[in-house]
Amino acid sequence: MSRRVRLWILSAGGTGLAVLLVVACFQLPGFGGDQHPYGDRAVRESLARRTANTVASVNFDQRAFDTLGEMTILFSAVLGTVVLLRQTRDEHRAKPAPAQVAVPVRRYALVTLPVALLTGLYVIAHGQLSPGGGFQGGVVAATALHLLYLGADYRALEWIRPVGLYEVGDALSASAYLVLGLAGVLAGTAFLANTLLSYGTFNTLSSGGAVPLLNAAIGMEVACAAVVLLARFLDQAVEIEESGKTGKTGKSGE
Amino acid sequence: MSVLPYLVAVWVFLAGCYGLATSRNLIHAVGCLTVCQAATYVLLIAVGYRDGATAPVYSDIEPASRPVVDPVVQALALTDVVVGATVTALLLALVLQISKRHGTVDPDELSELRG
Amino acid sequence: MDDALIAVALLLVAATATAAVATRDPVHQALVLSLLGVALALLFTVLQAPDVALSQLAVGSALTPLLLLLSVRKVWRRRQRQGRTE
Amino acid sequence: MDHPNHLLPLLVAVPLLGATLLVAGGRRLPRAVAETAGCAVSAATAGLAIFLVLQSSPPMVEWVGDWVPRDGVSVGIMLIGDGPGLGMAALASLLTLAALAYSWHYFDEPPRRHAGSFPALMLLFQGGMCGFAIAGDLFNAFVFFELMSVVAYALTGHRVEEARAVQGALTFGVVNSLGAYAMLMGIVLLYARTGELAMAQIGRRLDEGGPPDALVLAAFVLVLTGLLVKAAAVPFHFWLPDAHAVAPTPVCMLLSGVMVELGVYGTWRVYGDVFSGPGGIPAPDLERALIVLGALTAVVGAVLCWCQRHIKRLLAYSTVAHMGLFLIGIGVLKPEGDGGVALYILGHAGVKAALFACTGILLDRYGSVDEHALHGRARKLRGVAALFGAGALGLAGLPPFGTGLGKALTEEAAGPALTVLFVAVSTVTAGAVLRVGARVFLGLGPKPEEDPSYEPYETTGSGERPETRRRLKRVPDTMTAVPALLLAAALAVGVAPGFATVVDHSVSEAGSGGAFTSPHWTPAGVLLGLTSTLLAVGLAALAVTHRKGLPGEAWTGPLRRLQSGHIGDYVAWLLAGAALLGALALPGIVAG
Amino acid sequence: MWGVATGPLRRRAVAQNLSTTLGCPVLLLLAQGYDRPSYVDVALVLALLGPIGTLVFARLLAEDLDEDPPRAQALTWAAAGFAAAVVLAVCVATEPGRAMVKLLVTGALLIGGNLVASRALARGMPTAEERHG
Repeated sequence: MSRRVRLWILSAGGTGLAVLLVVACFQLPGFGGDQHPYGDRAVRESLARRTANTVASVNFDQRAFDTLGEMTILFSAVLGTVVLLRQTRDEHRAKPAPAQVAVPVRRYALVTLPVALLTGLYVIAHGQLSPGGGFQGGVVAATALHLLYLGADYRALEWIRPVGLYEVGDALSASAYLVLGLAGVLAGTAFLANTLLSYGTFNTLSSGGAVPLLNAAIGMEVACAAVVLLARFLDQAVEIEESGKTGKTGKSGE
Repeated sequence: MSVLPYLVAVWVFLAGCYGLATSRNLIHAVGCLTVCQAATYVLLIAVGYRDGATAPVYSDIEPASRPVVDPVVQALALTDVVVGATVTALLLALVLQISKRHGTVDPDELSELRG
Repeated sequence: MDDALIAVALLLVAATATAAVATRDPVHQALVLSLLGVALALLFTVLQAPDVALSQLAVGSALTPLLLLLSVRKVWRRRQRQGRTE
Repeated sequence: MDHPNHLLPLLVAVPLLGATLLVAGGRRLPRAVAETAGCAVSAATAGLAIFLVLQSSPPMVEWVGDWVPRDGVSVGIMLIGDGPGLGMAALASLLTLAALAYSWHYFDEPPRRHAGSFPALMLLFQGGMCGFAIAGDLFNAFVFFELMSVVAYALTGHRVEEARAVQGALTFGVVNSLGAYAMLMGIVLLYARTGELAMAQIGRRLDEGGPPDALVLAAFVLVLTGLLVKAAAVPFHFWLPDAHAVAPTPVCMLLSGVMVELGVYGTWRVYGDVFSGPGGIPAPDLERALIVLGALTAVVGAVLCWCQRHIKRLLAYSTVAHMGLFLIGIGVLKPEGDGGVALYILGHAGVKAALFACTGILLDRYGSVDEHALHGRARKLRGVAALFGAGALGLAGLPPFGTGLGKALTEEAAGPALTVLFVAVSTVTAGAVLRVGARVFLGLGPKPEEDPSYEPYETTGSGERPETRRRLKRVPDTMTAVPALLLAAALAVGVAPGFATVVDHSVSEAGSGGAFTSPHWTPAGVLLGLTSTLLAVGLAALAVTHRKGLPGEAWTGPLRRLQSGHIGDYVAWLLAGAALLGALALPGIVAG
Repeated sequence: MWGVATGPLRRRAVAQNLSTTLGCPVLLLLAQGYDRPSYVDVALVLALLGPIGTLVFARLLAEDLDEDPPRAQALTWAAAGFAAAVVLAVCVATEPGRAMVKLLVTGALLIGGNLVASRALARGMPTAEERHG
């Protein structure tokens, strides 16, 4: 339908919803209020299990089933992207020309790469102590790997990260999370129960029972997933060409 | 002040929906979808705030020494941010394929599915 | 003092989000979205949520812009080559 | 097992583990091994689901991670193992198994190293649906809602060489994601007011909080918008025909068979657990909202179903029409109504999946799903013709079929005025399917001539490439056996003696706990079923013989122009629908 | 914020680079203000990823930036100076030890990254001699 009709419907629906939401906002308990029953219970439970970072305890211990769902969404989104961006029959791979990169940028990339990888691992490892965790650390580590693409060129990146290996890594770490959950059922308690391992002493690396293990599994899964995701997008943007088109692949080799 | 965060969240959500509906470029539309997503995070974290409280992370402070913010909302938002990025990547992959098969990314020119 | 900080961060986020929606060109929108990521991280830190700020930074500063720009490059190169072959 | 409720989370964990191992091992596995592994895991989950359904007489409650509530409150996530929930999980598992069996060696060569990707995606889909069906926690339901959607986008866009497939998948993706974010906003509003995430506790806290106010209404509108987008109610239904016209057939079977019904199930559970108390939305409001939306959906679905040439879009619109009927069935808020809808959903899933399977055979045999292009070409496929005809009659609600029994019960509960609507809608939809069957399989009536002037604005079914690598000379037996089995199951739902009473008993026990009526074939029900079937056959005969299109072609034009395939329109309609939902449910709140 | 939303492409890219360079010191001040040393991790990750984000833009928008390379040396140096000042101030405030090391690493990463990124924006990706040759 024409743009004008669409604007009319949009403004009608939008204003109706806006009025409803604004009135609801005024009914909400005031911002910064003191009434958070669920939050206080969660803090008490997390301290009881000696996990310093309450958010990690909620994520990997109290509501671990949610995190299982979120991890599966991540896994299926990456699997979907792999399936959607596969190389169809009418496409061929054109080798990208090596790009020249300014010397200071190359030096900066090579210096920052190890630091970034170290920071990523640090964020994952200290997930249940200081702010951080599997999700954030995984993304930082994956981005660090792609510094090579920014610093050097695409072939250097492809050399150090065989995509197949990361896809298997992604799937295996996802199944590791599930097996850790199933361990609870096999041991007689409930699925994803955190009652098997000892909780260790407060504020140390091994505190919180299964939380660090689940954290590590998620960290590896997110890192591999992000690498596979970027690999697929880079393939599309850099390598896969339409074999149907006659035009040369342009100077913009990466 | 006691209602500003909620109003900002509603405003950002509706702005994102407006951008999504009137977009002339599918990549711009996916960008607006991420703006809508950001609105849900703002509302999520604003609901859990407590005046004069600090983050519920006890690596550098004594437990129960200071009032803390609600950790549950943070856990929900935390996973949602990363998952949202991957879902955006999936939608961008679809946009890539559309541009490959349709030759255009302007929703007005996509004419395949009608009637 | 806290309320003032929160209000400033909120208004910054609102302004950046409106700018992100208003810029029609995807390349410019990618730039504004990376700024929106930093603004959100500031807001979450002010609202005492460092974990969420960390994850928003990790995702919003490097991953999303890279994906957006790679898509724009793929779409733009197709149209540029089409333009040349016609 | 003395306490089977510990097995509830396994319903989700087993398919997910199967999917991850399939992807991990998929690189080396030959294609046959990957697909057998997929079917095996899906069958195991189906067996587990059926075992749990049989145990669900007293509804089970499971707290994941052993977080059993102390003095009434808990931190963990609650899973509900009652009749309807586990019934939907079992239905989802069985249909996934049928779809996997149907798609045996179906697709052209998958990417070299990803033999296991399609079965893995189907297993993830099954895991997501089972998770959503047994979720007792609102945020957990949202997570599995989004998991179902993400896998459905990837599966819908699976044939990336098709220009339509990618556009339909993107439209589906954007609209459902926006619906999911609206639902998340609704959940956050409820969490802010009640401080709880488990549905039962939220309901209890809302009731303690006194009469409903604008916040409860806003939360209701937002959460229901997300669910109704999934259930394809009228202003939100635009994505369904686009997604169905392009998705591979096994995916269509799942989308139409059970995923859309999960939207209706979600609506029923969220209203029943959260908003049904004194603190929630008053009953007359909900009745008005659901019945108005349901009636609108049914009428629009039926009319557009009648004017379609593209068989898959025709079946998609008939699903939209039946969604309208299910919403009305739930909207009357009577235990018999809920029981009838449950039976109707079970019957409809079997019949609709069988019809999609037959359409898939047509597509792969003749490379087209366009009614006019296929005119009289499928005479040789005797078996498929019989299945297609039986499916169409089942859709009309012929007595022995489960759909007939479900429809009769729902009509009884809905009252006379709505019964007329039920009969009319099932007549039109079944008539359309019968018309297609008659023209394609029996070649009845004159060959409809091509009048290019009339519909420049219509997606015809011609020009579709078959999904298998080359046209199938002989239809493999798996592709005919699966629809036959599905139709037999739909028949069993209607005929099996104790089955209907067990379903109705478990629904009313889990739902509003009303009186246990024993559902059976009433003479009125049989009569209504027969009338709608006869009317459908008459309408089809009229359409086949009548040369020039049908009465009412003119005024459906603008209605069809609304289905424009443009994302901006659909988002605008989504916002308008949310505002409409708010307006419909408003009077009670203002008065209350 | 105004720089990113309006104006020619090169000004927006510089503004984006500035946003991370200014954001990190603000985070450090917040960490100091709330008396929570654990917030420094957030600043550390921003110092790490900010310049990488700008490099992404520089790398993928190389062609567009070539036409009119951004000339914003003064602004970049001023921001770098401000960041250095903040880092030093916070270092003075915290007692030496692990926290101090983390702060220094953050400061070094931030300033180094900012300078490299702004040079990449200014001179575009091809190596310096090719530009003059």
